[in-house]
Amino acid sequence: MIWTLRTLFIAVVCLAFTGVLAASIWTIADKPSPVNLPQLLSENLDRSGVEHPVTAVLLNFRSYDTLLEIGVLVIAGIAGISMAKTATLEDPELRTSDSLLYALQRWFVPLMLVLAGYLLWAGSDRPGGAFQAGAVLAATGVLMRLGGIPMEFLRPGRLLRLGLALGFTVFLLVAVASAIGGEAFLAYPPGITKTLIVIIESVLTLSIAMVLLALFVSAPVNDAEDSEEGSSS
Amino acid sequence: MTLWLMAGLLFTPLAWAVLTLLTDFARGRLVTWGGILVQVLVSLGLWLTVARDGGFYYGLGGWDAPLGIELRVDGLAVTFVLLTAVVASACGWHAGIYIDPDKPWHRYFWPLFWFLWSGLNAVWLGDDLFNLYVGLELISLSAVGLVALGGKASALRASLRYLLAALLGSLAYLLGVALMYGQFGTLSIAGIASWLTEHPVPAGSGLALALMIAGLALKTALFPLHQWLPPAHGIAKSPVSALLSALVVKASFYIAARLWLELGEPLGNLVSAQLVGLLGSAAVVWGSWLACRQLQLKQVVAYSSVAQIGYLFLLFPLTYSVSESVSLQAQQGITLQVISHALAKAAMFLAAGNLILSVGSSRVDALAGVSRFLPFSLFSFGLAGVSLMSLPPSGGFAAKWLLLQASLESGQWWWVLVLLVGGLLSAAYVFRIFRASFLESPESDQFYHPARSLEVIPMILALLALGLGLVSEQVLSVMALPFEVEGSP
Amino acid sequence: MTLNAWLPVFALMTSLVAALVIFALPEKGYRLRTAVNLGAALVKLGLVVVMVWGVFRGVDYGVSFTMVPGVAFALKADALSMMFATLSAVLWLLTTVYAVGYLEDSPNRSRFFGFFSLCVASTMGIALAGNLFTFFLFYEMLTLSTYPLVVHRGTEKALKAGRTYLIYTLTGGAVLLLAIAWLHGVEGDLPFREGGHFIDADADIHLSLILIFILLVAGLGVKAAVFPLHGWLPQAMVAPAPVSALLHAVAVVKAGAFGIVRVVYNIYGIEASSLLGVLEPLAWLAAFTMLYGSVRALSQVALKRLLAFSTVSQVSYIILGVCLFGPVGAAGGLVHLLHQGIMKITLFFCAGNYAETLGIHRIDDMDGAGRRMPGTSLAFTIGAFGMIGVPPLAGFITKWTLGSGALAANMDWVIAVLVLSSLLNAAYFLPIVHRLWFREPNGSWPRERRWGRLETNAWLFWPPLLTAVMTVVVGVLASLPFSPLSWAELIVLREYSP
Amino acid sequence: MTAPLLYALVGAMLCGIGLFGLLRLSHLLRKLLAFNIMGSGVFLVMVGLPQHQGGQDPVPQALVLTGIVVAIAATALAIVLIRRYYHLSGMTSLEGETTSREGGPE
Repeated sequence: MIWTLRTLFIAVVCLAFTGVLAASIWTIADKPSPVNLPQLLSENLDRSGVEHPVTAVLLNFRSYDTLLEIGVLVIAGIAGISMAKTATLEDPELRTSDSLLYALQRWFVPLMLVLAGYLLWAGSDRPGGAFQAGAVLAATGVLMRLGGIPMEFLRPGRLLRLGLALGFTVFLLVAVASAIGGEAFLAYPPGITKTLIVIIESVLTLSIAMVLLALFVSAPVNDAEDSEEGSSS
Repeated sequence: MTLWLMAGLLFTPLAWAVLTLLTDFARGRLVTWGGILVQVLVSLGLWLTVARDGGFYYGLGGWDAPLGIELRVDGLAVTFVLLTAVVASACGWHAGIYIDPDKPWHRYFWPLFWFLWSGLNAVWLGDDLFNLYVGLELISLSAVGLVALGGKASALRASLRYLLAALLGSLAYLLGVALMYGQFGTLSIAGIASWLTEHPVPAGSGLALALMIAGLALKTALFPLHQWLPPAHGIAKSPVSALLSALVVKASFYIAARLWLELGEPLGNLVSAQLVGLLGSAAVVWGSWLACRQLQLKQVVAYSSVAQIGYLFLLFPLTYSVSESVSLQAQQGITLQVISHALAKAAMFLAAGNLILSVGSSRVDALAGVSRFLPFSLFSFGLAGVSLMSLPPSGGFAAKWLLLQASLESGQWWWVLVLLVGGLLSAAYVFRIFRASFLESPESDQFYHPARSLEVIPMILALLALGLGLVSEQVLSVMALPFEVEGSP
Repeated sequence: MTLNAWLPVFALMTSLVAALVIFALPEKGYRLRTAVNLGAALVKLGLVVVMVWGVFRGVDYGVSFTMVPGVAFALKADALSMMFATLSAVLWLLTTVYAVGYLEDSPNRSRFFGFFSLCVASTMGIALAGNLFTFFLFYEMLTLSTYPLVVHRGTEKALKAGRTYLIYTLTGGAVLLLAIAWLHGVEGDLPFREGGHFIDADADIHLSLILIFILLVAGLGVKAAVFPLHGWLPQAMVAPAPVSALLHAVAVVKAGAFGIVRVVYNIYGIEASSLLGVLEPLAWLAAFTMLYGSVRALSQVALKRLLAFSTVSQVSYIILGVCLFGPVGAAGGLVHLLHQGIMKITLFFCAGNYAETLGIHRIDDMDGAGRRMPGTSLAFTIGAFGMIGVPPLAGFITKWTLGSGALAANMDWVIAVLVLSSLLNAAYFLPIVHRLWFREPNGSWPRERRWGRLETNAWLFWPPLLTAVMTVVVGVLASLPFSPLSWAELIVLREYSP
Repeated sequence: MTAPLLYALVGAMLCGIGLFGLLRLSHLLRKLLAFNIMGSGVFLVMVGLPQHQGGQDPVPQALVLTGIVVAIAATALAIVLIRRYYHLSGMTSLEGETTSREGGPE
């Protein structure tokens, strides 16, 4: 009874919330916004060094957002591998002898790698970019892991941590280097903007894939040994 | 010069996060201590710059708002940057000694610590709604990671609860951002505020502000959305608890306050302002009451945070449709409350950690008789308590005084009762700890003196909190500096 | 800033620094700790003497800076503050001597003396505060630093008393803060000033002023133990004797009484208070407390509780004096601030000596103790006679001046209260004196004392005798310059003709 | 009504559904899914609302991309935590906790 009442109450609250939100959206949608950002953006697109406006926003106009966003991803990766305390990440249960999976792998892994490369390259003039490519790359890794292909670099060692940090580090270095060159922070030196953005995109792809993959394999399998201060003991 | 200071502030924490990620705990500690030095110097430098020349807007990447992300470097922001430098250095210093370097997973403490710091700096300086969201997430996720680091089931439960609350809060905030952008076409707070001063308030814009503030209130653990806080803050390692209570909850409050001060007058209304104040008052009473009933030392301190956070939300009613002078007093009072609570609560958590280390138990009644050993940490705990009880000459007292003045002058006398009753209730839980420590019991012979440096750190913080009241005029004067508006949209 | 500006700060710092040094000293550092204690007390006494001389000549000692926007932290030495400062400086020295002897070989001495010094620093701050805000600052600091002293023994009973003490004083502090904040809202930052600030107050703020006055008195009345806010005082008797001596004679109760004096004289001004009609009710309350405390004292069996109720009664003399409109009565009230301190500290020292040397806590165990401890008992007798008001002792001077003041202020009923109160004082003190000297001992202590040795530890023996002598001296020499009475008259003169 | 506005309104509905799930469901994975649904709703509002009148607007598109990455990071972290929590305690929800109930003795 109480359960139902509670559910009902929450349902009513959520419905009311949806209604108010929709009404608000309806009202807001009526009026044009006072600042015309798209126009401003297209006027400045030339200076950004990328043809595609979304990529320009991500990696130039609002590159600080993207830098922090990669930071968030790295944090998740760190927190993930901090949970995995085993020396080896070989999980016998995951090693399959399914012949179909093997066959699939043989076809899919190269295909997916190519796809990832294409997505990365396409990012400069069409929708696509580092994140999409990284996601596909990570999916490739997942497939390989499910198929039991050993991936030494996923041990929580220095190599993995280096991989996690790589994209972020390069991004950061570019930011600092631009300042040493006398520009403002995160301002790319004119002329090599395009090159820099491509480099950043490539290493970001690697790192994103690495983080996602690391999070997938960080299966916590052993017991915690640390005692807590605040818990009842 | 400014360029380098800004870079130091925004990017060195990120760089140090990467560096410490590549080392183990012991080496990470050395790297961190070096980084702390840099951060303190840079923060101080920026503070001095602003104290000398006044605040300014700083467009990142050479792009000004609304196209790029602009940072707002004003007196309040640099004050909090400096506060963060002080508190985070203390916690980092303490953690380096306190945390067991032999556990392999503790190597991840440092990168998370540095990411947390960079997120905090991003939030203090942020003036872009979406950038603030990313900063908040940076803070939340690293904080959750720190709480969960090497924890058992109860720590994981606490961190999951924390994570879900934080995520829901962020989403509510982000939804508000979406509506704001849909309405105003810009993400710059200053841009929206300046547009609103010249135009009539468009219909339907109140919800965006309400959503953002509600989401941020959840992240700040405003009553009745506070349940996630005590388990997370109570169970984390003491330096982490100190960081969380002192700084992390303040970040979301800071954004809420900024939004309210810039947009509250046009977009808010009296009822909601009073309602938020009422919830804050309820938090003061309820949090203190629960703090009195906790059996675990760190839970007492954690619930005390719930109560102390309640005071902060008195900002909302005390700045809505009141005279300039009252609003200023309220803002100054809340700023002092944020600073003094950050210092005092960090001191208290660190001292509590030392006490737990000393008596080997986390229960309050395990403290029976420890006063006989004259533990330095107990003294620090007490001095921090003076600030929490808002007794003179602490910063908490100066804050309370200003808030009292603001309440009386604006005729909202009901907040006066909250302020006075809250002070007494906090005395109740602080003195409960002391009562336990003064009890002379025969079996209290076990006492371990922690390393001196562990004990000195909370003492410094507590003394800062205590002395803040004496120099509050000077501290507040930096905030009142003229703000250069050139370059603002 | 000149040296003069810094003198009050130095006076404050002596005990503050002493406190910090003592906290840092190891528990075993007995000699060093005693040296620091006594040294600081002597230095402070010296500074106070210098300032007394200076204030007498009209030198202005003071320092002030803005602490919170709109309010200043101000230290200032005027005639009134010097009176309180002298009292605490002199009695701190004696109490320190006494406490060193009293706590010999007991645990937690480092903690005790540290907080003891903090307590004195707070008292000094209260004395030297230049406005209500600063006063409040030290007033609360006093609360905090006395708590560890009250619960010093760490027994359940002590902790319970400590809790009661805190509930009373912190609530009082909150009320006081409200009053001060409200007053600040009405009139802004008000420094203490002879003649007060509200002589020309607008009629439309009269109601606020009256309400604020009530709140102020309620907040201060807790520490001054005015009925019905006195409940903490008898309970706090579980503290060690030096603490009781200090709490009751000097620090806590006097801080409350001193605060009320400050409010009436230096914030509102005596004329404005009289105009607002707040003095008469306060006088009635004080008179009632005088009688109530004495009546309760009659039925006590424990010596220290009796003294506590006696304090409740005696402190209200000060408040009553303040409420008598006119210079003579005012002088009577002010002088009691000192007289009561000296007399009551004597009595508490003696009570401590009985407890420490002979194990006497109850009044019926005191039979014949005068033969075993004649020196202590002599001091006790002088103190008791002083309280009753036997000429020419200190208490007599108070009561006489108060009586004359009441007549001058046309409040004849006060005479009746004074007489009644004195009779009650006699009714509970004389039986004790009788027991001391004229009853056969029935206690279990050794009857005969060895000749050639003091009846108790020298550190315990001399302080009460010295204060007893002072009780006589301030009474006999009341008309000399720099006697408490002359000093009180100087204060009153400055108040009534600002 | 244009397509972007429809997206925004659907986003509002998704927000409501997600919120309901977050508040009502107790299984942690479901809670997480609910969070993702709500997140999608928010992203739809974010993309739909500004493009209703102004036409193509790359800024919200970029913001949503960033938002998605952040949401994925959070989801991944949550899953790791949930897995480990399940591994250690055998529980899939936060309820039924007896140790850290508010106010009660611990």
